[in-house]
Amino acid sequence: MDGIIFLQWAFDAVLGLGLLWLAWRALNSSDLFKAIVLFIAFGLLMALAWVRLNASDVALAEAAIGAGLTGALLLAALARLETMTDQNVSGVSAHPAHPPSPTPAGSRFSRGLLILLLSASTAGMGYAVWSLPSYSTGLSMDVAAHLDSSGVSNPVTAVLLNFRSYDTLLEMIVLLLAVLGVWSLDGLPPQPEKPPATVLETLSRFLTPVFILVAAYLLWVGADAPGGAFQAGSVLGATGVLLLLSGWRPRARLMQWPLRLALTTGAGAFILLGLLTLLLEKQLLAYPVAQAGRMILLLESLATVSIAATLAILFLSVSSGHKMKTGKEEKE
Amino acid sequence: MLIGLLNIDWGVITIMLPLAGGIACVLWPAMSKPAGLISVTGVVLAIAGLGWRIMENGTYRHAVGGWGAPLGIDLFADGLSLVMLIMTALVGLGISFYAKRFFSPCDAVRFWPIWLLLLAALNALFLSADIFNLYVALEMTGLAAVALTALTGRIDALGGAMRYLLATLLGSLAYLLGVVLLYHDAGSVDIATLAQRIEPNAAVWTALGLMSAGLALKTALFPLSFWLPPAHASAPAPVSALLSALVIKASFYILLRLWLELFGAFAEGVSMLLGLLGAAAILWGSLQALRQTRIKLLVAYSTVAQIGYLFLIYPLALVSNGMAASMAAYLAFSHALAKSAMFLAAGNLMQFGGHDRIADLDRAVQRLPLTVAAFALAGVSIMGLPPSSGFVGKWLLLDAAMSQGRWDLAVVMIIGGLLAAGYIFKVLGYAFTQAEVPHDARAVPAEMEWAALLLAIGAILLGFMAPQIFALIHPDLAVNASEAGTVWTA
Amino acid sequence: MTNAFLYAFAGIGLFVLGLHALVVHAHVLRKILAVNVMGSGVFLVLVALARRSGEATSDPVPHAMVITGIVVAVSATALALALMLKLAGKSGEAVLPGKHND
Amino acid sequence: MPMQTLYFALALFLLLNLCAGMWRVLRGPSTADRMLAAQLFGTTIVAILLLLAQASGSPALRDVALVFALLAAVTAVAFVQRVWPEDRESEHDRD
Amino acid sequence: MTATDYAAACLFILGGIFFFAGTAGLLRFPDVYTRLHALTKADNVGLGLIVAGLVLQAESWLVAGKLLLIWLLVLFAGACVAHLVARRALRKGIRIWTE
Repeated sequence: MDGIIFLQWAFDAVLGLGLLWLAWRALNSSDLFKAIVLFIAFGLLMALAWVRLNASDVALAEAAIGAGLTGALLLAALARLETMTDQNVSGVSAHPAHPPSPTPAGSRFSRGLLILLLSASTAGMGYAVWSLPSYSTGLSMDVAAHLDSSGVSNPVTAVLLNFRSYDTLLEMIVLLLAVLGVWSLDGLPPQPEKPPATVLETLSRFLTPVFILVAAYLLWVGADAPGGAFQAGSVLGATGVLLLLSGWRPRARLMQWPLRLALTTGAGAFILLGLLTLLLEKQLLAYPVAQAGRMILLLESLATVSIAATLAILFLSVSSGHKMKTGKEEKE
Repeated sequence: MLIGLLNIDWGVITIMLPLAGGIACVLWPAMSKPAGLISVTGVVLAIAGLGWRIMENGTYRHAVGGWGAPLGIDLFADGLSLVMLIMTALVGLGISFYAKRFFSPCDAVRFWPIWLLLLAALNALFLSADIFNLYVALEMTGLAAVALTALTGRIDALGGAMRYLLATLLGSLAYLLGVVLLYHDAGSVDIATLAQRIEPNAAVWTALGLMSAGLALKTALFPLSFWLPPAHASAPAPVSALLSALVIKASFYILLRLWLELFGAFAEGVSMLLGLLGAAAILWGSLQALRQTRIKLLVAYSTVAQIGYLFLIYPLALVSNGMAASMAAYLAFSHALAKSAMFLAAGNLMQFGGHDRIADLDRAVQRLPLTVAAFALAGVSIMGLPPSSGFVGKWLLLDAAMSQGRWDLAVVMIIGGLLAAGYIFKVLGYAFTQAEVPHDARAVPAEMEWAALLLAIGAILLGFMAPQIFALIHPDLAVNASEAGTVWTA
Repeated sequence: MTNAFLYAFAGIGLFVLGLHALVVHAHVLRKILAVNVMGSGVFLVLVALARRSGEATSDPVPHAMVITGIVVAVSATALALALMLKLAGKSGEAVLPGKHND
Repeated sequence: MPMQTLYFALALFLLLNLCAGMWRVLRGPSTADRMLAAQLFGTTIVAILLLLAQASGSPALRDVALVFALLAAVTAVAFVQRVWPEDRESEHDRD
Repeated sequence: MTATDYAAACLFILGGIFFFAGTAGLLRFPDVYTRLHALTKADNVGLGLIVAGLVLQAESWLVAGKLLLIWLLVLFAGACVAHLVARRALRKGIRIWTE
């Protein structure tokens, strides 16, 4: 038996050190492209860390968002940055572009002071964490007690969509705010893309239905196993990213009110359902126990549509945004 | 019927109405201006209903989802959050009427949905009793504020917004790490449950330090105020007013709430530090404001200074005798009214002259009487001259400082008041003189001038209503409040 | 003795590494990466300490908080990238204008 | 019991394999080399996840592996289409 | 340790060896194209062997089906990406290594 314990400890130790080493190299690498690739690898190892901590839901979310969107977003932003500042940001070069700023004499002292301060706070935080009791159940007892009346059997989905559904409502608004913020910067770029190479065409043509199937599966399985709206929405969003990358652009007419409806449908459903339950049950977002399961599924499916549309539009705006404003907003 | 009106859940409506308004603006961009105004006036009425309900049957508590405190999230409103909500509603109303005429159609379509969601975030933040929920509300406020700051798209606005976004994300993450430590120490994220369970051990001390640092960064307390002037000065006028008057008060409110409920009992050392930084903020902010050549930068540095006054609450041991909540809320309310009036007046002067260089104000007082009057009245409140609310707040602070023998803080406050007078009269002086190079002037709509003036008059009128505000927060301290009133009339 | 504390210390290390990089580097893209690493660090501490509740189940509430946190972090990163690109488009370089802050 | 040990031993071996691949990301002369390494990490992670799913008996890890298998392509396509667009001749990729 | 366990163990070890070969190739080979070749080896054969071993251990056909689906997806995506990278590298003028 101790053989497995040792192997598990070795796995965790290598993973923990790997995370720290990757983060340090990613943040202090001489070249931006290398930094981003190291950061993508860091995201992969984070998913492994969640798996080792029995957090399958979080691992699924990290995988869907980290591998699906963050990597593509950073690469696209770097590419646009390079065309804009036409400096040699990526790739090998004698003098790496944007080396970490050289330390003039004056700031070497302040750099040392900063290191000192940071190591002191690390020690403080480390001691604080170490002094915590080694066994505590937190709120898991309360969740287990009320799980049967929450309408779903997966505790994380029960917390996200029922016990703390107010947090999820505010978080849908945060997603909407991100899109509004990005739109107010650059508007929506209806930039026509060249028809893709045949291989990319077949790749996206074959993968898209599989993505949609997997997203539907994750949404459905979310009620009683790791999965749910965020993971399904992120996978669907990654489908949008893949299609956008392979040159597909939604028709201009689709980009007006249908897109706005898709973006706001998640938050709108939460608000309407919330006010409905306020009238009937006297408490905001208090689902009647009988219909709790159905209501959660309705909320989750609309939230999936909203998250997917938001993530795809965020990628589109960041990756190919330019001065063009959206047509409709300009007219009135 | 009256009783029916009373037990409507006003707290929930103050959050849901602006959310619905924001989504309506996104769905139907053409109607964003009317939808925005209707939502803001609706919020003012809802908060009036909430105030009435609190006056009738004490603090307001609503268990969202019906699960109750440790498991679910509670909405909670007492006197302190009610005054902050009233501040948000009134200042928001004034700024909304100003923004009605300020923005071009294409900017208006972008301003209104983000502003309504920001208003909903502020209301959610002042009503929440759950520290993780406060984190999500803080992120919402931060993202909305950054999106509004970068609305104009000019280089200085983008630079200011970028610096502001990085600072606010850093502040939120420090606060979140504090939440993590508190949750794993006490097993709950609800403030009331935490208050009973935590005792001063290493984890709680570290959480206190992290949360105070994160929230001080978001409130731009002196050494961490590097991001405020570029962001507040380069944003469009109504957005600068929103940022200075409301957004930085949100993180100040959370720090105060945590202090009153959780950390107040055992955190003397840190309160000394916060007081020291507050005093330094007053001096540094005022001196920087004196040196500025542009009105909006001057007003932004004045914000950094006035924030210092708010942080003097901590060292003056007011927490023990219960005056801290009412003093802080009153000072925040008076600063919000005066500062928003100042920024709106600065916006008018910029629209009028095409620039905001103080030296070339060129007889602004003859040509924009209402705006300069608004700036002057707001200046009276910032300086702390009677009968303004600034005076009553600073007088009570001075009284508390002297009664506790803290002469150093008293001296700092007086110097702060003199420096404030310095930079206010500097602007007013130029407003009366003839500038060397006369330049063409564009007309400023009447609504914009009246919005600034009404907010400034509000700052003055608040001085008369001090006893009512104090009674709102501490019904049992009524006698003390009326004594505060008499102090003013004497 | 579960692996909770090992990952918690790794999380704190990530938080401090990110904070150091955020303060030291001038390029905005590096600062955005630093903020992401700090966020991952805080979430790692949150979930790692949740692992202290016995072998089988671990506390679901931190997991829900982290999922909310990850989605908030993605939207903040997207806004930061869009802001950086607009700033770089206007000013020709992706560094914060004005004096290099602290 | 020996099968459990084999699962964890192989998972550890693959993790060490992955860390070894890190060297290519650091030294890789051209951008393509770095992206290749990231591709290999994706596949190695899928293998590790499948082994851990069998070892710890939690079927959810297979869904995580499925998502990784699907999304590995997205990052690579983003690299090919965005960082290496056809028209712009980026001279720095000679090696 | 039944017969299938032994068979599965052999498949795992073989799979591990192929992964090791893939990584070694990635580190040792001189140019992009040869490294690409090594990378895809690790994909389809290394992962294939491990999935085969797991299929032997799988308790239900559904699980076995899911494992095979995952492997096929990795195969498909890996092949397409390898082609795209190679074609784009050639067009970018990265010379093929000739001794």
